[in-house]
Parts: sequence; structure tokens; C-alpha cells
Amino acid sequence: MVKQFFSLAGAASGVKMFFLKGEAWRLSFLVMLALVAVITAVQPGYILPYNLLVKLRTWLPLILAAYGQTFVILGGGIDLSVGTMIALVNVTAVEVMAAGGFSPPSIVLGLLCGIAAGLAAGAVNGFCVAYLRFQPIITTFATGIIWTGLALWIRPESGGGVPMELYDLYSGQFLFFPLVVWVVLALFGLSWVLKKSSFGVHLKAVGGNAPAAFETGLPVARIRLSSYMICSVFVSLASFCILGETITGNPYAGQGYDLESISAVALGGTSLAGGIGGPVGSVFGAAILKLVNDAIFFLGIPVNFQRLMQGLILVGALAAGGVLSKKNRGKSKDES
Amino acid sequence: MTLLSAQSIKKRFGGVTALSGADFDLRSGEVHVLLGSNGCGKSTLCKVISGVVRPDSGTVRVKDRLLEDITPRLSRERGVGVVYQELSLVPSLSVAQNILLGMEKVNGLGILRDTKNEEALEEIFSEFRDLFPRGFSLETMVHALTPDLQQLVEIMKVLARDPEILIFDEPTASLSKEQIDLFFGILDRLKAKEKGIIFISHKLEEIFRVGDRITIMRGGKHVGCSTISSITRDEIVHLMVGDIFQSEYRKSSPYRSGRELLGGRGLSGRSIREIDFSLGQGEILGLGGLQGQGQRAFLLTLFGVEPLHEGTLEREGRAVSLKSPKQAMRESLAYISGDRKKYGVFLIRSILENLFISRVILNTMPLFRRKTLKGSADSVIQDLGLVYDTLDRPVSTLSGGNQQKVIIGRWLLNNPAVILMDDPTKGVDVKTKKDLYELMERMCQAGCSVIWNSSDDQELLQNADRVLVFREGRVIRELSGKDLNESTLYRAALGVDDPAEEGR
Amino acid sequence: MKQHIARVLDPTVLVFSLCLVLLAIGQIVSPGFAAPRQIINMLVVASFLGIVAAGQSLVVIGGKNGIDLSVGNLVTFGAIVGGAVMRQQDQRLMLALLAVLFFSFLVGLLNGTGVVFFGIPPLVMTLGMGIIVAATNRFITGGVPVGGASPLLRILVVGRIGGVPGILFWWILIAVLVLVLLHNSRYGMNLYALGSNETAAKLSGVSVVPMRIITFGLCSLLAGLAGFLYLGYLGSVYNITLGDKYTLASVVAVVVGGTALTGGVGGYRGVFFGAIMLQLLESLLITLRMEQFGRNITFGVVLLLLIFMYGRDKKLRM
Amino acid sequence: AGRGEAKSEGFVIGVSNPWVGSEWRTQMVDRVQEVAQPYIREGFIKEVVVQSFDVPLEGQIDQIRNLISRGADVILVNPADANALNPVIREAVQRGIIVIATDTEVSSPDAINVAIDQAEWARISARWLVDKLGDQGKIVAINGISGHPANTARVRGYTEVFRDASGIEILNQVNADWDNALGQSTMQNLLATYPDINGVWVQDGMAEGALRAIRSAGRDDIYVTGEARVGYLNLWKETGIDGIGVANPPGCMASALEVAVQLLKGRELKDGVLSGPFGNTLYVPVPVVVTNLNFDTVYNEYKGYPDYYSVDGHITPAQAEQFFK
Ligand SMILES: Nc1ncnc2c1ncn2[C@@H]1O[C@H](COP(=O)(O)OP(=O)(O)OP(=O)(O)O)[C@@H](O)[C@H]1O
Ligand SMILES: Nc1ncnc2c1ncn2[C@@H]1O[C@H](COP(=O)(O)OP(=O)(O)OP(=O)(O)O)[C@@H](O)[C@H]1O
Ligand SMILES: [Mg+2]
Ligand SMILES: [Mg+2]
Repeated sequence: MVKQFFSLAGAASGVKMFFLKGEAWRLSFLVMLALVAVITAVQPGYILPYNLLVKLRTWLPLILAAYGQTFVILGGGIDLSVGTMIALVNVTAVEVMAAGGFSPPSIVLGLLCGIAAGLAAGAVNGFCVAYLRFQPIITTFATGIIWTGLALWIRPESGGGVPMELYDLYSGQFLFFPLVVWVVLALFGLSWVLKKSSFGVHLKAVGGNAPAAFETGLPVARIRLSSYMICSVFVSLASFCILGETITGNPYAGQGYDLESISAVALGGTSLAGGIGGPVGSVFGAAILKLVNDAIFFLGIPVNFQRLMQGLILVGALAAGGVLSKKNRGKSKDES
Repeated sequence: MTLLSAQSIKKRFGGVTALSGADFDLRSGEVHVLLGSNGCGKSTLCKVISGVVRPDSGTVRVKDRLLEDITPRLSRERGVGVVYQELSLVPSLSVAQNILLGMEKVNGLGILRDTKNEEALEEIFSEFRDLFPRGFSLETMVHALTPDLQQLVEIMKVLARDPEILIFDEPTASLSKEQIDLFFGILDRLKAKEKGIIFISHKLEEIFRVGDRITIMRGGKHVGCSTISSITRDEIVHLMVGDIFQSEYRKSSPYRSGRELLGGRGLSGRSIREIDFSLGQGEILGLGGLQGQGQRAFLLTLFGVEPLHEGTLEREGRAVSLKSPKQAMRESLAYISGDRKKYGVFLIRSILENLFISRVILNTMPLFRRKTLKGSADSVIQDLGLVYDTLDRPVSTLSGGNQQKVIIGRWLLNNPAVILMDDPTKGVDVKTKKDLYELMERMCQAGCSVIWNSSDDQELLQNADRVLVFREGRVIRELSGKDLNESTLYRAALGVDDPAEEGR
Repeated sequence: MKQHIARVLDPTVLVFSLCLVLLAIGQIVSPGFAAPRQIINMLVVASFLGIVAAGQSLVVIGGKNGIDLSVGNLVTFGAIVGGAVMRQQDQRLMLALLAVLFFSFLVGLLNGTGVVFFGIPPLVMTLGMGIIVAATNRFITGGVPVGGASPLLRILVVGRIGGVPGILFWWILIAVLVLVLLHNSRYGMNLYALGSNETAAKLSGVSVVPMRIITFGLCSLLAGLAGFLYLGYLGSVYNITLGDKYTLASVVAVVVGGTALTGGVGGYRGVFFGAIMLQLLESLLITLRMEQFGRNITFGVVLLLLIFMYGRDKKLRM
Repeated sequence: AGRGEAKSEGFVIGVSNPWVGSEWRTQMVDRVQEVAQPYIREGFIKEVVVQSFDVPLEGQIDQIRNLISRGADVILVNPADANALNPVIREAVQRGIIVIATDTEVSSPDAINVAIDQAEWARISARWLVDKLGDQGKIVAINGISGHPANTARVRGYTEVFRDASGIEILNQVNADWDNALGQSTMQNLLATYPDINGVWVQDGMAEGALRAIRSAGRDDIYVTGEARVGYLNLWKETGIDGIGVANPPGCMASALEVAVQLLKGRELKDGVLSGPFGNTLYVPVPVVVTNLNFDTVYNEYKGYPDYYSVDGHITPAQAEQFFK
């Protein structure tokens, strides 16, 4: 009887493993392909390399933001300040570049300062959440307001006289391939590294069960702090992409990226409760969000239905993911 | 050699004193048993040693080096490994990841060195393999495992760290006999390697089997330390509970057979099998046996929490189907759990709300005045001897015993006919225990019946008119009359007299 | 002593004192800031947020990461549906109100269903539902709002009795109802129990699933009602994003009012003053002629300070 | 098909609008589709493809790229930023697409702007206010979204006027994000803070909110500027104020379409018609300024329209031809 019980449990865990082996992104990948297929059916040019490349350029900021957000969420937090952080990084970089007359060294310096500003913002978020134990949602909302304030202080309105060269740089080639392609490849590479690294495991441990991670001797606060800082690096990169695309210093850049990046993460199969998932899914999740918009446009759906479709698809995908993961979800962290 | 010593450790949690000057020391090559009643501070002491709990005062030394401002990380580095009572596993990670958590072998870039890690895992797992089901993989997520296997994973996790000092906090509570045997084998080998081992268990026979020395705690400090060979069971029990427990309590009024208040035929559920029972008015029906054999599941099934797969349940002869606690409450059932933090109390809410939550649910009027509620609690509060400041204070400001009284009060306010008690005296002091026993007797005299699950055999035998002995989800024996004694209960629980068990 | 400190730090008291401090500062730097008329003005503006935050606090108190990010869109929804049904006619006022309440409650039930039955985290469930509601708003109006408040509704909201506009009476009425609901009703007791310990609540007879779903329903209903009253204040809907600002502001008001996002604690008393405090702060910063960036930074820092005082998670090391 | 030769299947007109929050934008999109109808009937235009959605800046870039993919010959944009679209405009122009920005001016040398002069638009009502106050008084201003180019131009416009009027003191300037409701509550705040306000410079739907706040505070001694929208006109009629309503025409995109049609026909712009900060703007006149002098005429014309409707106007084909050689 006992043995029988064991084998049942074993079979059940086999089924669960199929879904939970960190492969939740498979589903999002399929959805993404399906959307591309649908659009291509009505707009064959959509799948041409040139078009996809151009698309990638506009999607990359969200992909990067969602990628960064995944780290925070995996570690059991959330970051509602990524949108305004994008603006802060953007205006910082542009201001520094402008001060140097957009000379090549000043551009490099501007990018470095931008990342530094992003890292500082991420560090503040991380410090408040990890060390002061502030509740993440409301904390990052509050810091987000502050980032906007700082961005407006640095540059009250958009502009900055950024030269077209920056756009050429962003849309240009690097070692025979477009820069954005390299970035995406690097993201996949990094995901692999994360999966293979002890940091990835530790991050998931902290997000999955912080007290247990602490009792095991993991530096929980430091890991959570670094999750916010890593996020801020990707957010800075997202900000640079926006800068390359819009060649404008804009204190309102990145509006809406916070909630959209969270949606992308959820669509990518990462549990918002933390501990389960990974950044690859978020890449596909972000692509899905963008593709839904394109599908709506190319299918010629009336303007007034567009948002409805968008919402329905989002909720539908989440519900499907919920049903799937409900079947194999771990005991939620705190049953109490 | 003294590996570890803890001196006059004090720790308060809010109003509760968990440790009030505990001393402890551990030598290499010994299994040092830590024993004491529930809530006496054993786990807290372990957590102080491992740095999970920061003591208010006192010192911990490892090999004569003072551990200052201990964190789990620091204690691990100094060679302390702990199997926590509540486990420290991450459910969403695989068994392998959990075992190696925080000590994975990585290369310079932080990338896991798979082969090395696998080797380490293999080495540890080889010993345990037979206890895991066929086809089990180390890649299985921990949440998919049964509690006993999770406990084994937690043990492997500590062994993987190869610490010099090992602390096992009630590791055997959820293990089967073969699993325990294997575990004790491991303990022997660790001993041979001159490791120091702290072992906590409430089962005396285990203590005598593996222990070398024993420290007994009461009320947050040690009250005695001795080698196992020079102490008797009676002495241990005496040290544990002190002198107070002299007055032997025994339910005075015997059960007078009357109507059946609750009865069941062939009840089967997730973890209970074909249970028949009958509960007469005024009776206390005990549930006994080893812990975790389906007693709680049985109570939860009666209370509508666990689903009933087969069988019929009758309330005063009427077939009833109880699908939720609310329905059970409407049939005048009440459920009192000793695991109050999890199942009973709303720590951050007021005493008043904790008392009235169930009463209000059964009220026909959806609205109430708090003043009126307060007034109507008076008699119950007096009955229970509840000590409190005002009813608007959070219940967390009460001591555990008083919290437990609040939960009992919650159900008394509903005038229950059948009281289901699930180890209600866990972490309750002797005086309060006695109050509870007397209260239950009064309730029975007033026409209630009680089903009482207890992990404390003494308590069970003192209170119950009959005892159903559980094993693997079944009732394997019913004890009553002169059979109500420890040896019969014990034999039944272990299946000694059961012919079906003999062949195993 | 310790209990004494705890009482001083009672969020309601703290937030209320903060309101007084802000009024005092305002009065000093700009005489007239604390004049009764100005206070009433600020209360009027705060009232809509206050009503939305009432619903939000129910969801938050219920625990399990309860949060509702669809409330902003529901405010717009309430205003649009109200206007479309009412078509500026008094005799359709009741019908419009019922329609708003019914449909917004329905939206909330859907939120609750997604959360309870599909296991979608409230954050994203309500976010997605917010998009759907926003889309519905667009769909109903075709981008151009139809109808508007009837004269009676306008009187009920902005008409004054003894200098006090109607909306404040409605707000107080709603506040009293919510307080009774939370502290003197079966629902409230169940909700707090649920938020502080779901397992124990279930074992005490709380019907967990209906409770959660109804709570989301009530939250949406209050947001829709706020939108309906807002319509009375505005006259007509000009902007199909008019409610957006209430989404996160309501969460902020809830936190500022001392209701922990972890559930089980807090109540509407603090949130009521929380909403007022946010408005006072906003007004004060405008009066100080502080530039946008300074207002943002001040606002964010004040919020962080309040979180520091009572928005913190439990320690890992005890 | 290049410029100058009619495409046999007709030209495709793309419209990019990055914000759907306001009825003004809806009217803009509706109006351009309406104006395209005759051209569609005669086969000159094949269709008008609309990308209208709430998107951030990069989202609008994506919109324009989608329109390029869709084969647009002309792209009419209401840009969210003056500079941010320059790269994508260049992409489009390099593929032979005509890009015309409207409402807000873009700095791209590849595009032309067809718009009213926002600074001048603001000056009209500012001058009126100064006039009414007799060069003496304390005023407040309620602005749109800080940093938005149209807002910046307007602030520049009225600031010039008020600076030149020595007796006018600006007490405070507040952003109410072109939100009617926010305009109303902001006005309430301002009224309570500054009991001695004589005038308010305010624009857009916010004007109606501000006026409501002023009236419900029982003040009828404050001059308010406004925008020519039906709701505002109704309130004007109801309260009998002495007001001004300057039309900010949603039809500007329709004007842009008329210009595009000329360009598609291969016509060339006259020398010197382009001006503006970037030297690439074709200013179209403000269609209507409503004051008590012409109030009744305008009111009667627009009486039947819903509140949100803006008093509108766009250039006719004949007027468009005036700009061309
Ligand atoms: N985190 C905590 N917060 C508040 N009180 C606590 C906490 N941890 C332990 N306590 C209290 O400290 C006392 C000692 O608890 P501890 O867990 O050490 O007992 P124990 O001897 O391990 O009991 P058991 O045999 O039941 O495991 C108890 O009264 C308990 O309620
Ligand atoms: N999880 C927890 N969080 C916060 N406080 C807790 C927790 N668990 C227990 N406590 C504290 O523990 C106290 C009650 O626990 P406990 O069961 O140890 O009391 P006790 O000392 O055993 O009392 P008694 O002697 O009456 O049994 C309360 O004061 C409460 O503050
Ligand atoms: Mg213990
Ligand atoms: Mg106790």
C-alpha cells in the first residue's frame, strides 16, 4: 500500500516535472510563433528580415525591461519604477552627452553615467526592499515618483539636440550583424548563464522561500538587492534603446513600461509570487504583447476593438497559464 | 572535546519568554539529546545557535571561539548544520538544487560545475536511494514530495555540508520505521567520525536508543543534564514536567451510554480508510496511535475540510453530508486545534474578533454591536478563566495558553454538541491543561460529546472513555475499560497484537 | 511604555496629525489655505479618491496579495455608463445608478473569479481586466462620450447645504457604511479573519471563495459608484482616461492609511484620512509654487517615510 | 508610383495617432476620414489606414513602421514629440513616402508640418484677457502637460503677452494635464489659495472645468479664457459670461490631408510659405475666435453638437492650392 502510494506520487511528479522544469516559456514561444503566423498570413511582408529587424528595434526596450523585471520578480519582489527609471537614465545620459557636445567620448561617458544613474536607482529600490524590508509594490511606486521628479529636474522637457548618429549607431551593424540582433543573442546567452549559475538558483530560492533561503545561509538581502540592481542595468539598456530610436532626451520616456513589463513577465510563465520561471519567457512575453498590437492592426480590427482584444488576450493567456500552473504549483509559500 | 557551548541564552518574543537563561554544551563524538515539553524552547535554542534567532543575551561558542552576531551563514561557515523542525526547503526548486543550495561548486564565473556537483549529490544520495520510490529523480521539485521524503531531503541537505556540529530538530516525527532505522545508522557513523550531534525528539525510546547525553529543558532553560545511561524514564519525565503534575487527573464521571450524537460507517478519504465509529452523548472518544496516522485527517473529514470519498456520516441518526466547516458548524460541530498559529488564531486581530468569528457566522443577523458581543462573552470568559486586559487588544498579546482558551471560547459560544479536539493542549501549561480537562468533563455532563486526538498518551488515557487506535489511516483497535492503559495502547499503536501486521 | 508608543504611532492618529500639520504649514505660507472654504474644496477633491480607496482597502485587507488595479478604469466606466444611460434626464437617474452598480459589481466578480479559480495573481488579473474595461469604455463611447449628468445628479453632488457640497455627505455616508461593514458586520469580521490567517478562517467557518469574489465585487462597485458621482461633479465625461489617476493613488491612500498590503490589518478610518492627506499634500505643494519635479520628489519621499513607519515586512532573523 | 502620377489603385493614406484619451483626437481622426471620402470616391485615394492607440513614443515609431509595411504613400502624424520621430520619418521618406506632421510641429527636415501657430493661438486669448483686465490685475494660468511641445509653445505665447503688459501679475501656473476634471479641481485649489484672482488663462477642456469651479465658488468677477468647444459654449450661454473661445481645430489633420493631396498631384510648394521654428511649417489660420460679438452665430451653428465637440475648421482644396506654385 505504501509502495503504491509512492509510485502514484512518482507518476504525478513526473507530469508536474514536464511543466515545471523551467520550461514554462515553451508555451509563450508557441503563442509568439502563432501570432507571427497569423500576421504573416494577412501581411506576407511582415516576416521579411528587414521588417523583423525593424520590429526588433522597437520591441527591444520592452524586451529588456521585462528581462530585467524578471530578476526582481524571481527574487520575490516587484519593480513598479522601471518606467520612470528609463526616463531618469535617458535624461541623465543625454545631459552628459550634450555637455560634451555629443563627441564620441562624451557619448560613451553619457552612456556610463546613464547606467550609473540606473544602478543608483536600482540600489535605492533594492536597499529599501531588501534591507529596510519595505513592501516592494508601494515602495517602488514611491521611488518611481521620485525618479520622475529627478528626470524633470534634470530636463524639464523633451529635446536635447541628440544627433542622428546615435540612431545610426543603434540601427547599425556590429561585426556583420545588426546591433539589436547581438543584444537579443546576448540575452539568450545570459539566460543560459543564469540557468547554469549558482546565482540563478539562489535567486529562485530567495523568491521561492525567503526564510528557508535565509536559514540555509544564503545572503538573502544581498541577493534581493542585486536583483534590483541587475534589473536596473537592463532598464538602463532599455532606456538607451529608446534613446537610439527617438534620439530625444525625454523626461517622460518609458511611460507604461512598469506594468507592461510585469505583464510580459507573467505571460512568459514566470510566477509573480517569485521563485519560478526565467527571463527567456519574458522575452517571448514582451514579443507577444507587441505582436498582439500588430495582429490587431494588420487584421484590420476596428480601432475600438483593439484594446478589447488586447485585454482579452492578456487575461486569456494568464488564465491559461494559471490553469496549467495551478495543476503543478508548489505549495504556495505561506499557506497561512 | 567541547565543540559547542551556549551560555545563559535569553530570548523573548514580544510577551513570551522562549529562553530564560539556557545553558547547553556539546562534545565531539556524542549524540546529545535535547528534551522538554512543547514550547519549552528547544527549537529556539537551536535557532539561536544557527543564527536564525538573535538572542537578547547570552553567548554561543564553537570550539571555544565566540560567535558574535551569528547569522545562519556564519554558523554554517563555522561548521554548524541544522535540520529544522519546520524544514528549510524551497518547494519550487529541485531536490538536487535544495541539497546543494548555497554550497554548489562553481567555476570562476559562477557557473555550476555539473559533474562535480553530481558527484557530490551521488555520494550523499546513494545511501538514501532505497528509501525513495523507483524512478525517482533528483530533478523532482521538492513540493511534489511527501512530507517524509521532504524530511529526508532536508537531512541530506545538512549531510552535504559535512558540518562538525549537526542539529536535528525532531527529524523522526514524520519518518517511517525503516527511514528512522537508516537515519540512526547515519547518526552512528557521524558519531564515529567524531561529530557532535544534537538530537531532539519526543519519543523516549529513540532517545534511549541513540542518545549519549541528555539535556532536559523546562520553561526556557535547562533543568538537568546527564548521561543517558545514568538516568531513568521516570527521572526524565519528572524533570520535564516538574513537581506540579503530581495530582493525577482522571475523568471522574464514566460515560453513560445514551443516544448516538455522531456516527460513521466505512468512512474513507484521502488519508483515512474505512473507519466505523459511534459517538454517544456525554462520551469522550479518544484517537490514539503514533502521530500522523490519519487522526487529524479523520477530524478534518468530520469537520467538512477534507473530502469524504466513501461512507456515510450520521448526526443523531440522520445522514448528513458535510462539505464545509460552515455546514459542520450548523450541525453543532466544533473543531479545536492545538496548532493554533496555523489553524486557530488570528494573531493580529483582537481577542473579541477571535472569540466571535464563528458565532457571528452562524448568526441570522449579519450586523452586530461590539458592545453586545462583549456582554455576551462574559459567561464563557469566566468559564475559561481567561486572563486579559481588554477584549480589543490583539490576541497576540496573550500567552499561548490564553490564546488557546480564546479558541476554545470561540467554539463554546456556538453551544456545540460534538467537539472535535486536535491535540488541543500542545504548548499549553499544566494548570491550563487541567482546566481544560475539567471543562471538557463539564461539557460532557451537560450533554456534549468529544472526539479527542492527542499526541500525549497520558492525556488520552486520562480523559477518554474509549480510544480508537489509528494506523495508516485505519482504526486498528478500539480500547475501552481495562484496556485503557499505556502498554495496550502502545502495543496497538505499533501493531504488535495485530495478526495482519505480523507477516510484514 | 511600549504600548504607549504603539498608540501614538496608530496610523489613523498619525495620518490625521499629518493632515493638521499640512494645514498649519499651508496656512502659514499662504494665509487662507486652511480657511473653511478651502478645506471643503480639498475635501471635495479628496472624496472621489476616498470612495475608490474604500473599495481598494477591502481587497487589500482580504490578504493574499489582494490589490485591484482596475479601479481607475472602473471610475471612468461608472462615469461613462452613468452618462450614457442617464442622458441628462432626471427620470433616468436611478436606472443609471443601478446600471453602474450592477455592471461594475459584475466586473469585480470577474476579477475575483480569475483570482480564485484560475489562480491569476490579483495584480495582473486586475491589470488585464482594467484594459478590458478601458476597451469597453472606448467601445461604449466610440471615443466620444455620450450623454451626461442629469441636473438632479449635479445638484446631489455639487449642490450645497450650509456651504457643504452634496458629495461630502455622500462620502460620509459611504464611509459610515464601510466602517459598519468592516467592524460591525459578519462580512467584515470574516474579511479580517481571512486576511490574517486564511487556514484558520476556513476552519472557523468562513466561506473563503465567496468572500474573496464578493470582496472584489464590492471594490469594483465602489469604484463604479465613485465614477458615477464624479460624473455629477464633471457634468459630462471629457476624457476616457479620467479615472486612471485613481488606480495607484487608491493603493497609496490605503497604505498611507495604515492598511498593510499583507492584509488583515487596518481599516477605513485611516484610509479616509489617508485620502485627505494626499490631497492636502498635493494642494500644499501647488500652493508652495513648487515645480513639478520638486512636488514629485517631496511626494515620493513622504510616501517612503510613511512606508518606513508602517509598511514593512517581517524580519527574517528574529 | 511616384509623385505626380495617379496610382491606378489609388493612394494609401496612413494616419498615426499615439493617444486616444481625448475626444479631440477622435474628432481629428474622424474628420480626416470624412475629408478623404470624396477622394476615395473618385479613386484618387484607395483607403485611409488608421493607427490610433495609446502608445509611448517608441510605440508611435512602431505605428509609423506598420504604416510603411502596409504600403502607405502618405503618412499623417500627430506626433508625440518634436524630435523623436525624426529617424523613422527619414526611414519613411527614403522609401518615397510623404510625411506630414500636424497639430504639433516636428523638427525633421524630411517632413513638413501643417498646423496652427500654437504660440499665436495662445497670444490671441492672452491679449483678450489683458484687454479685459485693462492691463491691471492678478492672474493664474492652468496649463496642459508640462514638456509637451504644444504646451510649451502656448506658455511661450501667453508669457510674452503678459510680460509686455506691465500691470499683470501671474500668481501661479499649474499643470492640469489637459484634463477637464483636473482643471476643475485645480481651479478650486487656486481660488481658495488666491482669493484676489482677477483672471484665468486656461485652454482646452480644462477651461470648462475651470469655469465650473469659478461659478460654483460663486465668483462672477473673474475673466476666463477658453477654447471653442460646444460644452464650453453651452456653459458660456448658461452663465452669460464675457468670454473668449479660440478654436484649436481637430481639422488640422484634414488640412494636412489637403496639402498631401496637392503634393501627391506633384505640385510644388511656393517659396517662402514654410516658416516656424524649424522652417518646415505651413501655418494654417486659426479658424474661429468666438467672443461675445459673434457668439450667437457660432452658438447657433454648433448648438446640436455634443459637448465634447470642438468648433472646427480646415482648409479647403482651393485654400491648399494657394500654398503651391
Ligand atoms: N517567532 C516566534 N515568535 C513568537 N514566539 C515564538 C516564536 N518562535 C517561538 N516562539 C515561542 O517561543 C516558545 C519556545 O518555542 P520553541 O519552538 O523553541 O519550542 P519547542 O521546545 O521547540 O517546542 P516543540 O516541542 O513544540 O517543538 C514558544 O512559546 C513559542 O510560542
Ligand atoms: N508567529 C508569531 N508571530 C508573532 N508573535 C508570536 C508568534 N507566535 C507566537 N507569538 C507570540 O507568542 C506568544 C504566545 O506564544 P506561546 O505559545 O509561546 O505562549 P506560552 O509562553 O507558551 O504561554 P502559555 O504558558 O500560556 O502556554 C504571544 O505573546 C505572541 O506574541
Ligand atoms: Mg520545536
Ligand atoms: Mg506554550
